[in-house]
Amino acid sequence: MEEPLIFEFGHFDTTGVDFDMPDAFEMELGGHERKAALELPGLAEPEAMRHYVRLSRNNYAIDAGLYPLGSCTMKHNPRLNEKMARLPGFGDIHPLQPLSTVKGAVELIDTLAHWLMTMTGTTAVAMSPKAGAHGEQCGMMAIKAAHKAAGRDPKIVLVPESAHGTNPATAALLGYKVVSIDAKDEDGTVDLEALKRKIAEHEGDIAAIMLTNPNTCGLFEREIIEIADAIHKANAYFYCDGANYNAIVGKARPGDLGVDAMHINLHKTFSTPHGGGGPGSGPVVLSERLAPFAPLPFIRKGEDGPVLVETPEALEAGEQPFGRMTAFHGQMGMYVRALSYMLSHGSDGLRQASEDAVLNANYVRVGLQDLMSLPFGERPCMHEVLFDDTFLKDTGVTTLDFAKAMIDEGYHPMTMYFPLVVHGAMLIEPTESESRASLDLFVATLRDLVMSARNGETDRFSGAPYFSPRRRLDETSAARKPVLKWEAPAPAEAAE
Amino acid sequence: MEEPLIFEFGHFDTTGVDFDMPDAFEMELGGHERKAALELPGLAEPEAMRHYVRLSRNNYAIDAGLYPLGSCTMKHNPRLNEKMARLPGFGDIHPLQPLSTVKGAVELIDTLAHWLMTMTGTTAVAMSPKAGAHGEQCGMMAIKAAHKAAGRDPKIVLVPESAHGTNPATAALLGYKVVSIDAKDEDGTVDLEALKRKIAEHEGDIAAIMLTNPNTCGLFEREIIEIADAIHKANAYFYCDGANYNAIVGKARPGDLGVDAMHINLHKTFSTPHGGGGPGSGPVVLSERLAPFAPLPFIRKGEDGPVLVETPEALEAGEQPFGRMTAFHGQMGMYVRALSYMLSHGSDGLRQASEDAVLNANYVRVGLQDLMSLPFGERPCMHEVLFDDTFLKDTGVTTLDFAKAMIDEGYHPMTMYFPLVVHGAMLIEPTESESRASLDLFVATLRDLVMSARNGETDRFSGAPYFSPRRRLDETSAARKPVLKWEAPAPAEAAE
Amino acid sequence: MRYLPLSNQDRADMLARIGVDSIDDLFADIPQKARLNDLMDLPRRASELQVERQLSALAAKNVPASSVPFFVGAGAYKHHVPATVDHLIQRSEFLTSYTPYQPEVTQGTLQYLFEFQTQVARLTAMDVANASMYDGSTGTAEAVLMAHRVTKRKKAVLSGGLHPQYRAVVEGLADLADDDVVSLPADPAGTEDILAQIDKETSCVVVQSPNFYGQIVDLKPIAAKAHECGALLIAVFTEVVSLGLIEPPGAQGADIVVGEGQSIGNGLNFGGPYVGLFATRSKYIRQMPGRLCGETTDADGKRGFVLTLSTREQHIRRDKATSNICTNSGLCALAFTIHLSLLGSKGLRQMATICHANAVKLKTALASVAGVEVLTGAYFNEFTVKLPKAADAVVEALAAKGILAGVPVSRLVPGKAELANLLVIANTEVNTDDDRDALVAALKEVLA
Amino acid sequence: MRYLPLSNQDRADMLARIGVDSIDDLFADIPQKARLNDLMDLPRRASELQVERQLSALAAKNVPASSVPFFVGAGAYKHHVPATVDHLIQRSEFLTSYTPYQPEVTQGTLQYLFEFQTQVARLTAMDVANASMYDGSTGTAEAVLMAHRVTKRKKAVLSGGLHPQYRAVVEGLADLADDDVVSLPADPAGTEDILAQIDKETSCVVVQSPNFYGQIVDLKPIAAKAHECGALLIAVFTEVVSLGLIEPPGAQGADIVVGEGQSIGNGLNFGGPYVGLFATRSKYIRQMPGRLCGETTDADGKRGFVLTLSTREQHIRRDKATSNICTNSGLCALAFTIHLSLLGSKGLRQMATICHANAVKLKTALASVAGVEVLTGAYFNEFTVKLPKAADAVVEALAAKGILAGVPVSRLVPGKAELANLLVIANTEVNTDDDRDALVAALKEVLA
Repeated sequence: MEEPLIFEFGHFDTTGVDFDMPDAFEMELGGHERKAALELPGLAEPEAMRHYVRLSRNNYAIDAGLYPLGSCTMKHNPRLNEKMARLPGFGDIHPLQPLSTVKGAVELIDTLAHWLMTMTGTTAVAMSPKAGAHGEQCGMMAIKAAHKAAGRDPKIVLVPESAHGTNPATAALLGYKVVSIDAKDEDGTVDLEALKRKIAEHEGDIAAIMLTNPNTCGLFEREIIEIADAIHKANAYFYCDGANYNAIVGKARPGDLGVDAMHINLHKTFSTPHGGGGPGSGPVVLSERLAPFAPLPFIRKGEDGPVLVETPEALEAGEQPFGRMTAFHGQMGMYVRALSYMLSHGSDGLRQASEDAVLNANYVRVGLQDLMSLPFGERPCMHEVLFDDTFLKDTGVTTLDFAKAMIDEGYHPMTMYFPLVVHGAMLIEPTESESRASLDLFVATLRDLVMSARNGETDRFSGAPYFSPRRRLDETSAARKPVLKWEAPAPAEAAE
Repeated sequence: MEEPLIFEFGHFDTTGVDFDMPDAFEMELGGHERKAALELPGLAEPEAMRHYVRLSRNNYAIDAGLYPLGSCTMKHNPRLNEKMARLPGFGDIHPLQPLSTVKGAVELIDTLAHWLMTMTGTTAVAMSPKAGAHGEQCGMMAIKAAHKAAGRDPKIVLVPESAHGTNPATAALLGYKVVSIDAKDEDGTVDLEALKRKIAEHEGDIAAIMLTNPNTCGLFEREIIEIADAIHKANAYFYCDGANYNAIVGKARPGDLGVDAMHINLHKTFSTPHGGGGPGSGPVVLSERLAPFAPLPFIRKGEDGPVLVETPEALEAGEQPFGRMTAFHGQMGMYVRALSYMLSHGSDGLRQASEDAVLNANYVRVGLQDLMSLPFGERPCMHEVLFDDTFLKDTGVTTLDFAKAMIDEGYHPMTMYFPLVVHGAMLIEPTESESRASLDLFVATLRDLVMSARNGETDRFSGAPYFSPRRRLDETSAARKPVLKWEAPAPAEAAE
Repeated sequence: MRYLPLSNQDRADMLARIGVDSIDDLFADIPQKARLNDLMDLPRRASELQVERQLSALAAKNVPASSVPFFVGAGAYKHHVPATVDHLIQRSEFLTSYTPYQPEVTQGTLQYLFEFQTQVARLTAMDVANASMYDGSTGTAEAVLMAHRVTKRKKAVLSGGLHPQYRAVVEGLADLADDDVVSLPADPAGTEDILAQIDKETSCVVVQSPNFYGQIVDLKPIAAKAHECGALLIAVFTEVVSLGLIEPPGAQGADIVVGEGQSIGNGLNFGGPYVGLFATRSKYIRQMPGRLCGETTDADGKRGFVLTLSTREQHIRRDKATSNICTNSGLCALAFTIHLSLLGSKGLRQMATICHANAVKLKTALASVAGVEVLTGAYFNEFTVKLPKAADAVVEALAAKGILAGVPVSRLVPGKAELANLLVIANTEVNTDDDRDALVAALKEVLA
Repeated sequence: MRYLPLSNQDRADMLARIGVDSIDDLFADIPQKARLNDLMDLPRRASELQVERQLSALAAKNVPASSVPFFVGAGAYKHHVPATVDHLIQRSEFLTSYTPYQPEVTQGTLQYLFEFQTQVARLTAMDVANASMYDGSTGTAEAVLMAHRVTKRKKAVLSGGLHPQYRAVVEGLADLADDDVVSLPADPAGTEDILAQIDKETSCVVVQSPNFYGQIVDLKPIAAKAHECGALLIAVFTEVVSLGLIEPPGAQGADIVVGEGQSIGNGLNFGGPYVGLFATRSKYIRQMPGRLCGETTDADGKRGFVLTLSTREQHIRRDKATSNICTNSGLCALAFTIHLSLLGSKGLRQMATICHANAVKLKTALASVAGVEVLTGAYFNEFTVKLPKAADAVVEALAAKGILAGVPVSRLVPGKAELANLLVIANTEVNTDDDRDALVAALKEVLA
């Protein structure tokens, strides 16, 4: 059965919420009563329940199957975390109620900050960014503020081609010019010599480099320390995109690699749920050089415990926040979940999780490398393995077709056409949450698909998916003439 | 993808629960350490999550679609009830912790009892029965105890043919002989004159009548008061099966109809979830005559509030409990849910719910009566409407086929072949939880199926369902050679 | 009303379609004099907020187990249940599904019941288990009735170590069904001579281990004597976690094993709903009460599961049925199965070891309290102590200090002087050193 | 570790299959000197029970809104959310799904986003809404950047009634992007002359209504002046429930409407996650930040939904994108949509009416307290009072009495003597007569 929109089956004159209405009273709205129409259906609870349960069934989810999205890190979301976030002492407290009544909340944020700094080997952390991209923005704002404080005004940010699109977007948002840096042909990592030349070319005008490490090809930048040194020598900062930090938790500390700022996607590395696209949370760890510029609010160690600093008026010497990223204190609900995850794993478990993630990715790699093509040879990868479309050459099957055919086999497609540095990229990240049996089945399925493509069974691909709630959707017409909300159908023409 | 059993994919040497193990210590088991093998797989949380989420998807549920099971009353299960039952003050209290620490719990049971007695017009209620059939047993035990206390020992229980199977089973369990009473041909209700003859025939030997009202044909016994009078005159008791009480809440009180005992299925009438087959809860309301025999534990009105009476030693004059139905105090978790439902509806809402349930059933009746056959004519029904298979005559389609074909249309089958008083019965109960739009779609679907059957499209029925997680299952071979648990497959024969 | 989708306009339109003038025309069969034409004397509808407040106020009058040092057991136990369990059992497709009579669209329920049956059979070391009973106590009564059917005898012998409320349930049913029950006196010291009670008239002997007082009972000699007399041994347990560490009844000759499964997957809930476990030998399958799920194939040859052997049941056999039961404790069984699927044998053994270790620690600590004597020799997580004062008063005094110390035997078996000072104390993995220290310290004060 | 399915045997077997000797061989690219060869100085793994206890202990140090008379608002509001909402958003298929980039298997998410967009457009009386922003404050900053793109100007005028933290967010971003921001002084009395600030250089004027102090602002003259100057009016709200009762910005000429949606469907959560609402005129669609869901058809001609106009987004346009945002607040938007689908316009209006009625009642009650002056004339559910003492001290004194009375303006705008005694007080449907009586009585004591 097809599920209509609420506007198509709901009553517009009913409500599914009961209220105890007050006696008549004189309103004090100053004549601003709503006159504009407001037509929203009010469903009875059983109607709403059924509608949204049915809708949910059209979704793929990590709870229902392996989600091999490289770089997106779809790992298990423990329900303990959900339970903890719903404790009234966390879920039902107001950001502006007296600080004396939220001491546990501030302590929780401080504890989480301690874990993040210790893991990453950094000095400070800006907790409030609301998502990874927001964290990038925060980190780059701190860098800009630091330059400003030093009387510098560099205009260029270096970004490798393999970077997430948010990196150049963030740099541009802050008025920087984005200069691309070259990758080494053999493995897609940054070419140190080329970088040095670029630095020399723009001497004194480089604000920062934005680098993902492990990079989006699933490889660790072997010359990372040299890169950091070169950048620092140029009076610039090293911004690390932390999207792939989950590969190395407990194995290396970004601070030790020379990173000045790195956002951490709590949903990728620390298991807070993706929720169909958010909410995220993107705390940014900062090196000693950037620490003073962390935005408001931040937590200062006080004699009687942690102190939440909310306004410029409350600053002490040396504190130079560049401003504020958001109202209130950030994504508390996500903090609780992430800390619950960290406490559960502990130092040993976090390290084990990274190891298992890398182990699983390499297990998939060796399971597929004879049939699918590795752009940079059969070297170990980190937590994700990158294939290109060479193996599909002359089959008439594209990366997109191949990925869509996975849906009919019960899998979500892998990340496609990203990173841009290889042709027809397919980036697979199984995460540590998959069992060996699950990986074996996944590998077998992909092998079967490859053989099918080789055997010329193009129908299986070109029309895929066949068995999903919807088949391929017409994105072009959606964009050409956007329909972004439901409109009541025009009344039928009167007869005659 | 097919979902294996946990024994087929789990590791037997791992666990998905972390414990902090104690230091070594000397066990004091007296030499009773387990030596028998215990091989149970321990799944990691992500494995367990995915397994049970996937299993769940093979189930139909009221949250996902209309569930027209006559007599089973699949209505909306409000999530407020679930939330309330999980309050630590209800969900995390022990039945034997000091009564001074569970005063709110006892008060809740007392409040629920007050609602049940007020609604039904009765004097007492035995709260502890664990399900409807258990409630029947409780009611009949009270009746037996009452006869015993009066020095009587009648041997016969009268049960109409349309009764639920539990009625004769319960009577037999307590050593009674079951004597069937005839239904009137025209509407399946009890034939008062036939009943009177039966009473005369077995004078002095009748313990009780067990009657469902509204009956399982969805009709209210019009002569109910006369029936009760006749039974009472014979020194017998009127046990009413309360399975269909949901039709008349707020419209009539069983006590006013002469009922001496009636169990109330909290899941049918008061929305506690069916849970795939339980847990239920079947409190039994009792008339003044039976009240003294209510089993332990019961609540006595005390000067400082309700008192929980748990043992024979605590009885006061006039209290003659026949024993105890279960350890502890009954289905507290269900009590909370039911009371939450009752408080939500209130007296007015409960009455409205009954009216809507009856309205919906009659709406389905008039939507289908021209195409499907009503065994007792086009008279109004109560909360469920009974069809027989006359309309399928000569189509080659059976009641079973017809019901199974509904699955392919997205519906759970209705109750089939029950009650036994009509041929090929189909009993439909939409409940008050369905919207008019939902009923319209359901009626249209059934009309389409009827037309299809008439048009000789027998394949649509004989092989149905085609589109469900499983097609028809071989119940015969399942019963002939029962396989009731998983066994490890025998190791493959060694070569040679 | 938020749960009712019909609008007033709908109602009016539908009445018109049905062809009646008013809703009361549909209730015309109710005798005029019995019709309620007014609202009942009960409150009117309430908002969700109001209901939540009213019920929360009642809940706040109770002391949750998690909020205090907690040693109450005697048939129900406070264990920690992983959050995953409660999340999964609330899935709409499990929570709001009906009994799986239509197996094509209820394989979810059926498959977990099959897993459940396998788990229970393995735990108890029996051949087969059913798909659950209401709880341990009603399961025990059903076991006795089953033994009567199997042996065609009517005399049951109940050990004095059987939970007193289980005993009451069995006695009540037997009494009204005119069966004989020989109940041995309360046996806190574990010295009863039950063998002497078993004779050729005996249908079954019912023995709990670990028993109500915590004592682990050697079932083998009892099984031998029972079998010699043609009777069945019904072995009962109330703490299923014990089966992770102690020898299961199935390995000691029990014919029916029945017990309470609450400890795994289920909360305390003031006594219900719980989940009864019931297992027996293959040869008795057709005499077994309750639902059974069996493996079969569908029309396409795929493996599937169905409720089976329903010819034993009330909806087919009516007054010839093996019992009148027509529900199981489905959702509680699911909670059990999920929790146990996480634990596995390894986790269950670890959990059981901690429970036992905590009991040993507390027993040792209590040795320092003057006048307290531990009566139980071999035990799992629960033991009985004799106090120098009446146990109920001590428990109340400790409750006033915020410690829930156990169950006075007199709560369940009042009026017996020799039992008045006995306290049954339970230990689980939730108890900490602090809990024990608090109990011991407070007990010293109360007894001083 | 309970979340990791690999056994040690699996790990060994898999390393062998991969062809390396040890796991560290797979980490060989990490420079030797930066490798962590030991565990970090952080605690080791912990059981679920332990974690639960540790976090519960922290939670217990906070005072939940539901546990006391509660009048705190100023951008986040305590409303009652039906239990159904939280149940549904925890469905695995919603909670653990990714961004719907593969629309064939994410129609569930896409369809509710389409419903969300329609609801938001109707609430605000605007043409189109996006699929949500992080929250109201970041949405406001994005609105200013969007206005700059539309007008190709760089000067934003911010009303003194704008939430001070929203203002800080806009200023911080503008400062680093070298844009101009003219921020008017705090305006508790609603007397600012914002029209005078709008000129031909102005990109946008940002006005909140009801504003931070609770005052409802007439947006029409501001829209007129802005449009006259070629500037956009950005209308902001922090209490979305107000739109059930007061004239929406879209009907008053706003070009962009942005606000906080937390009040519907979402809890307080100490400030996040929340859900930003963002709506505008059709002509500006392609300048709009954030995700958009649009209707289309699939290969079989069936209606379906997709993320659309992605050419505006960072993953296509990289450094030319409209913003760097690549998530929305999906699950919070779902909570919003479900709650609002239950409310409907009828329920929303009822809820808003109760909020307003409670505000009126409290305002009336406060008239009896000597020295308290209400500054706000036209208001919805929130107003500002001037106390005879410093508001922060009064609030602390009331908190000590178990009443959370509101937000001292000085918490957000410290160091200004004229604001020191101001208190912003919020009212919602959860406030009772008892709450108000308690507040008034306690306030009298504190001020005495």
